[in-house]
Amino acid sequence: MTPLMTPATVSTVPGLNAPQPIPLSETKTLTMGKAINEGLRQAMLDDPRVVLLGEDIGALGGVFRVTSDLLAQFGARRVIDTPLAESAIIGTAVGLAYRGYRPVCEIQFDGFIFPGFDQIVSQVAKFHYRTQGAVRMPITIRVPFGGGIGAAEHHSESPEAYFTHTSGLRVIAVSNAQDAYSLIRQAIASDDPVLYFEPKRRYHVKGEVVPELGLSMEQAVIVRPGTDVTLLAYGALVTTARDAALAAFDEGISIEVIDLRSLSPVDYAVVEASVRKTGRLVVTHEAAQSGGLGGEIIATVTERCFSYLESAPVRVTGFDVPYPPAKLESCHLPDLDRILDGVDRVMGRR
Amino acid sequence: MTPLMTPATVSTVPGLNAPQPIPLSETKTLTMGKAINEGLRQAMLDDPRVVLLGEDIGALGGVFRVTSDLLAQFGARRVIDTPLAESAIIGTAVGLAYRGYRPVCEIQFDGFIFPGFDQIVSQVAKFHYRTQGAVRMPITIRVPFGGGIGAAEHHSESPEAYFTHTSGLRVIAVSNAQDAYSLIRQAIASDDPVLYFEPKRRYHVKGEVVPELGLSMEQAVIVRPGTDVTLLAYGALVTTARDAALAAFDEGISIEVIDLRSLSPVDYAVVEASVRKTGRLVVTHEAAQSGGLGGEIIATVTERCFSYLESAPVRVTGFDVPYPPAKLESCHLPDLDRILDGVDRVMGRR
Amino acid sequence: MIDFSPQLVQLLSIEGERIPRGDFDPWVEDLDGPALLALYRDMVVVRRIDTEATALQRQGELGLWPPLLGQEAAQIGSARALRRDDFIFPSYRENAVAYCRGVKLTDIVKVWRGNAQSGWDPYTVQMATPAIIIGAQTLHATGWALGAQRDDVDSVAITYFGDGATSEGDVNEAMVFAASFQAPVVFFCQNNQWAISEPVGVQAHRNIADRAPGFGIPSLRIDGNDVIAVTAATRIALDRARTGGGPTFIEAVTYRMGPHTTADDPTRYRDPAELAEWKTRDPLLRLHRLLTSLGEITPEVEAATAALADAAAAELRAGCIGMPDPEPLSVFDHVYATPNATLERQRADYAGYLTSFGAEHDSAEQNRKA
Amino acid sequence: MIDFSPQLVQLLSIEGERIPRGDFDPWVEDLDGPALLALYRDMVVVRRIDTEATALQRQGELGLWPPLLGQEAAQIGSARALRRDDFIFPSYRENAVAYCRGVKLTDIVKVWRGNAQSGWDPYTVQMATPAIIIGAQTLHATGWALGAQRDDVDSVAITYFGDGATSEGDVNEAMVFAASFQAPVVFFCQNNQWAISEPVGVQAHRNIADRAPGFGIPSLRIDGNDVIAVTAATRIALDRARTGGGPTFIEAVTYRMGPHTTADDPTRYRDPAELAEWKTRDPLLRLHRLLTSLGEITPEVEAATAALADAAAAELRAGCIGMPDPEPLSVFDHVYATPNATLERQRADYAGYLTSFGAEHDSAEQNRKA
Ligand SMILES: Cc1ncc(C[n+]2csc(CCOP(=O)(O)OP(=O)(O)O)c2C)c(N)n1
Ligand SMILES: Cc1ncc(C[n+]2csc(CCOP(=O)(O)OP(=O)(O)O)c2C)c(N)n1
Ligand SMILES: [Mg+2]
Ligand SMILES: [Mg+2]
Repeated sequence: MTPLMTPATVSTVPGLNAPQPIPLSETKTLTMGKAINEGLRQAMLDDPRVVLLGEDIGALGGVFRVTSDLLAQFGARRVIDTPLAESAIIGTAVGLAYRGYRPVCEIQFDGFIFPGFDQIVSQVAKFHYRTQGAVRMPITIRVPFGGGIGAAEHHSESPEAYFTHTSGLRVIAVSNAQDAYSLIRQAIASDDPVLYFEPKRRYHVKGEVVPELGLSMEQAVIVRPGTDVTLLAYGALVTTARDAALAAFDEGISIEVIDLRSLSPVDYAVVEASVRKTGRLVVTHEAAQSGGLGGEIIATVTERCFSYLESAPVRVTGFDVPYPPAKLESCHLPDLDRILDGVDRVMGRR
Repeated sequence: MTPLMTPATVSTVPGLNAPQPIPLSETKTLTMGKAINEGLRQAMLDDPRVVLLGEDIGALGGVFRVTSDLLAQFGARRVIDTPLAESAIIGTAVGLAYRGYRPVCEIQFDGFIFPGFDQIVSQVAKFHYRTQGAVRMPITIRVPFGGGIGAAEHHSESPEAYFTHTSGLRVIAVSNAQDAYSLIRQAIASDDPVLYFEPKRRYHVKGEVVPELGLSMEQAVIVRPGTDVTLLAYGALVTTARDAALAAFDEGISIEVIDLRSLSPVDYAVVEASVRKTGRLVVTHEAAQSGGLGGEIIATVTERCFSYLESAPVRVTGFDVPYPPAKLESCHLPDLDRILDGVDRVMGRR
Repeated sequence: MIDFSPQLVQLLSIEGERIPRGDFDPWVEDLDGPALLALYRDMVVVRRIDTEATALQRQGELGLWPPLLGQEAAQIGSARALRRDDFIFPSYRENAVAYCRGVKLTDIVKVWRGNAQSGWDPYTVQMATPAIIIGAQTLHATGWALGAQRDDVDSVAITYFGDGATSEGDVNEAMVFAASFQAPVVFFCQNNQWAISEPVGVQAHRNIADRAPGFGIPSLRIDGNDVIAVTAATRIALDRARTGGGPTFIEAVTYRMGPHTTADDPTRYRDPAELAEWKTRDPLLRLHRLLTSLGEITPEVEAATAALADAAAAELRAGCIGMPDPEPLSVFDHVYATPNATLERQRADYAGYLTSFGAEHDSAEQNRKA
Repeated sequence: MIDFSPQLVQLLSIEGERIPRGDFDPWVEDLDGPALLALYRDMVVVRRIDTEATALQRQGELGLWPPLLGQEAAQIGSARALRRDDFIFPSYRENAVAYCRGVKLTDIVKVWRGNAQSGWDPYTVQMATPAIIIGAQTLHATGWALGAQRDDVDSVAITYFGDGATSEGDVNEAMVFAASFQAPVVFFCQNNQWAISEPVGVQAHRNIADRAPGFGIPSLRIDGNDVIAVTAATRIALDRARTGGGPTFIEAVTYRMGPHTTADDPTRYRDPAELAEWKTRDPLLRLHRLLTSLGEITPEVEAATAALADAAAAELRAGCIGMPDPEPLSVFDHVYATPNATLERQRADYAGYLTSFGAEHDSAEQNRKA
């Protein structure tokens, strides 16, 4: 046995020796970003095999500060500031998982996941199948996603459908602080690889957080019950969808808003029950329409609930364009009015 | 001006100085692989800016021999045996396109496209939009795809849906020798980037080839008219679908089989007209069901033809599993019986 | 014979003294007082532009700005060494290079204002627009160089990237391809010591310039804050490429004196002493010293330079603030070069939607945005 | 002190003479006659297995086979240098390594017969199953090594890959990470001169071993057909890794004497004279010569070795042919570690479909397949 070398990332930046934060032990109001931070901390406390990898996640705490203070608390052997290479971040996580670790990779922005795509699709997703269950890949890949923050190119994308089409992966998207906290813990605890999408324009939105594992990450949740239309959303658009439901209520339309939470697999039990009740379906997402998750859900719901449908399900989504420049994103992104327009269409009002 | 260096790939293998083949000038019976070869040859003769890049495409003529003899005819400056790196194959093609070339990249097998995914999705697909039309990307990416050849892992995949979800790309899949010839020429002539999918289990199937540009690559084709059910297929499954239609005919069901040809954009004019007539839709593909092209088409058709639908559209596809080992692929792949089962379902017979 | 050993090449000391060096000097013989003054003027102007753009960002006129403060010599020295027909594939920080190329100041900030995904037509200035996916552009440069090679012209591609970028697969694959085909491309790495919060030691335990030779690409390690060394090295590399010598790698050792971008807070990760130390190596300062000793700096020159810089800043500000917003429906433009039925339908639907809304919608929109 | 200069290290000449070399000899002191004979026996057996597998492929019992003919010394020498707790991340050609690891012969061919996507449980033999995406496994090895480092154990990861693989971004990124974290990993490159139809000159204009030092990774260039040099180099690299010295890169210069796989036809691209030349450098031949001069080769030894090889071949053949086909519904197994509702529904539907078909379907299936 030899003494271990010091990893290259050990930082001597001032301020790193702050007192160790106490993990969340009671209900608190946190921003979504802070809730993920607390969830990561708890997961790391719970299991010494949890390690974090990513660019700038150490001293900086990530460009969104989601990993703030974790380097100080857990050290550079568990909070690993990596060289700038996404394929290697995922690929070394595979090797760590091989050795029994539970790596949590941070992809700095949605658009930067593609250099790591091969390792995700051909390795992370397939190892369990390839080895007939012998090798597990309990890897969590955190991806800040979506637009609405006026960012530059590649900083506002919604690549989730690439992963929901990839067998072997689980995909979730959170919409609020409580889920952010609970589901990051569940994702890390999962023996399957999980893509964990964080809607970046909600990072600063606050919510109550109970320090519990909460509802299973596989379950969809009715965030507002209704009887006329089922409206499916995830990530940042859950808030928009709820606002739309409120507005529609004033116009006499009762919308049931469902936060999908799990994008793969979709919780069709909840979705189908709702559509059987309402007979009308609207799905909304920021990603481009063609090949997006909306089409998949509509096809499946149509197959399973055909006779219950009063009208053709409708999608309110980003257009089939590369994510546009900041000054045009308000056109591209589904907003309250476009969602209501979609609701009007399933209601036969247009 | 300086004399140019000799590219590293100039080969001195014996047999390379064969007489130059004459391009196709009259109708001939060719295998699909040979038809692509002839199409490439004609495109290179037509336009000196057409260059080929890929692994083993030179002396070997590609592992499927699709580029056979082209090195001998056009030399190593136009038929470029590249180092083993897919991201670089696509990325240098971007640079060549920037300079006015029309690169044709060969990806050796479907499963090897992912190391080049970032360059495709973030560069090839977005450059025209990014530069407001100033920079064109007339790049053709040839991808042998699909299963049924008893191959090892990563050699039988159907990744087309990743690209149909990517705005800025065109995606086509050929099913026969004539289209193989015509559409490779159209793809190369297109000012947009085109993913050109070649169903590898049909490489050796022969067909008549007329040396013409033929029907536009954007158009779907009714390969067998029918009145009861619309059956959509592309690539290798077009043959299977036609066989299924034949078999169903004996059972008294009239199936209209459509070869989509263009997967992005889908030719909805043809598809919708058929569904309005038949009222029933089956879509088949080898790719996994969730997030596959079938869902997208069903969602769109449902939206546009809802009142014409007699029953819920049905998908007959690969399962949501990584491509299975060779001995299991006959379970995974849609075959005549599974397609007929799907037809039975839309006909309400099951 | 050029010495391609990994010694740091410095031709201008921190104190502003010209350091003679037999193999490099012939390449900068023409850099007399007036020529150096021209470079100095460029550096002053681009620093002023940089400051103004940062101010515009702080005032909400730009969404983001990636400052080049400290990297003026690396960018001006290399950009001014290029020929008009050479083609540049930059990252996102090469605003001084764009300036040298004659890109309009308004066009430089257009992308950071969020008006478009890029600000200019690459073909009018022979310079690609900013590349955000780290390292991807090095492959584009290599491909372009393969094209130039096939066209039998002696134009050269040059690509800019950072120390962090050297870790990406793409940059390494670009070196593989460039070496394999002896492509006329120059790899210009600005090692500014940081990749956002990560010191260069995270990316490499050896000098970055040491990497390329293993790929078969000679490399030069130069003081990137020394505009004379940068000019010499770039000219050497360009000449090699033009004369069939293939690719060259240049590591310009410099320092990012500002934040990574205006969204960054370097106090979280960087020792202020480091910045203080690097301030003594400021590229403008030492050139100013040399020019002073050469008698090129007079009060008139100072005033004229300042005026030039102020004029550029004013032009930038006016152009930035006066930039019209893009039309909503332009969101659909230029996705494809040829019409696409699915997209045209979406455009028509959205146009109809906007019309149906009319004035009512516009005000609702405005309310939400306010 | 080990000389890490890029000289080709050879400890056993083509003529079978032991070439002394001060820095390497101490690492192979224990390789006396019997030890060398054991290595020879391994090499004979794996060559026999390789031939048998090729025959099985020709007879339609395997879908494909990637022969290792010519690379026996590189694989046996390195594999026998490993400790049980070291972990191997191979490509697809390391059948001799798997043999050394104790993988059952039937399990080695299972994947090539198409019965499963991999043949064994990696944890029982501390060796990952074949990796087909070129170069991807080098990152897995690096990650595993980071884990070993964090576990404070001195186990080492070793990864095998080819000359062609060195062009892939992943392999270069693996070197970046390994160097940055000083990970205990050995990069073992079998430069067999070809990547399918492409000679190594397409991938690199310099020796492959020259690449690693630029990343901060010492490298050794050895005669890969010399089992003694391979053993020495691997032991040196493992020792460096165990004692905190970080990664080492080994280029084993060897030759792929057969086709790329049984699907390949090297006559299309390879000069037969090249193969003839390399036949003189056969790794078995020269070890046989040395052993003969050491008096280790007797008729009994020859007979026993041949018997061993034949027994292995027979075991392989019987195991291969006797392998039961997988159950149809197993296509759904192990996609996830935990149940997945969407997939379970597909499984149930397919099970129902199969049942509904019954015997009728089975025969239809069979007809189509015939
Ligand atoms: C593929 C990719 N990953 C991550 C990022 C996020 N990112 C933007 S700049 C940067 C650091 C780049 O550092 P360096 O290459 O040294 O260039 P510098 O910013 O110092 O000029 C990172 C990580 C990105 N733009 N692209
Ligand atoms: C990412 C990827 N691209 C292409 C291939 C196809 N392919 C399989 S083996 C091979 C050549 C590999 O050459 P080398 O690395 O030298 O290994 P060798 O086969 O000689 O052992 C290629 C191109 C692949 N398997 N993976
Ligand atoms: Mg930097
Ligand atoms: Mg090889």
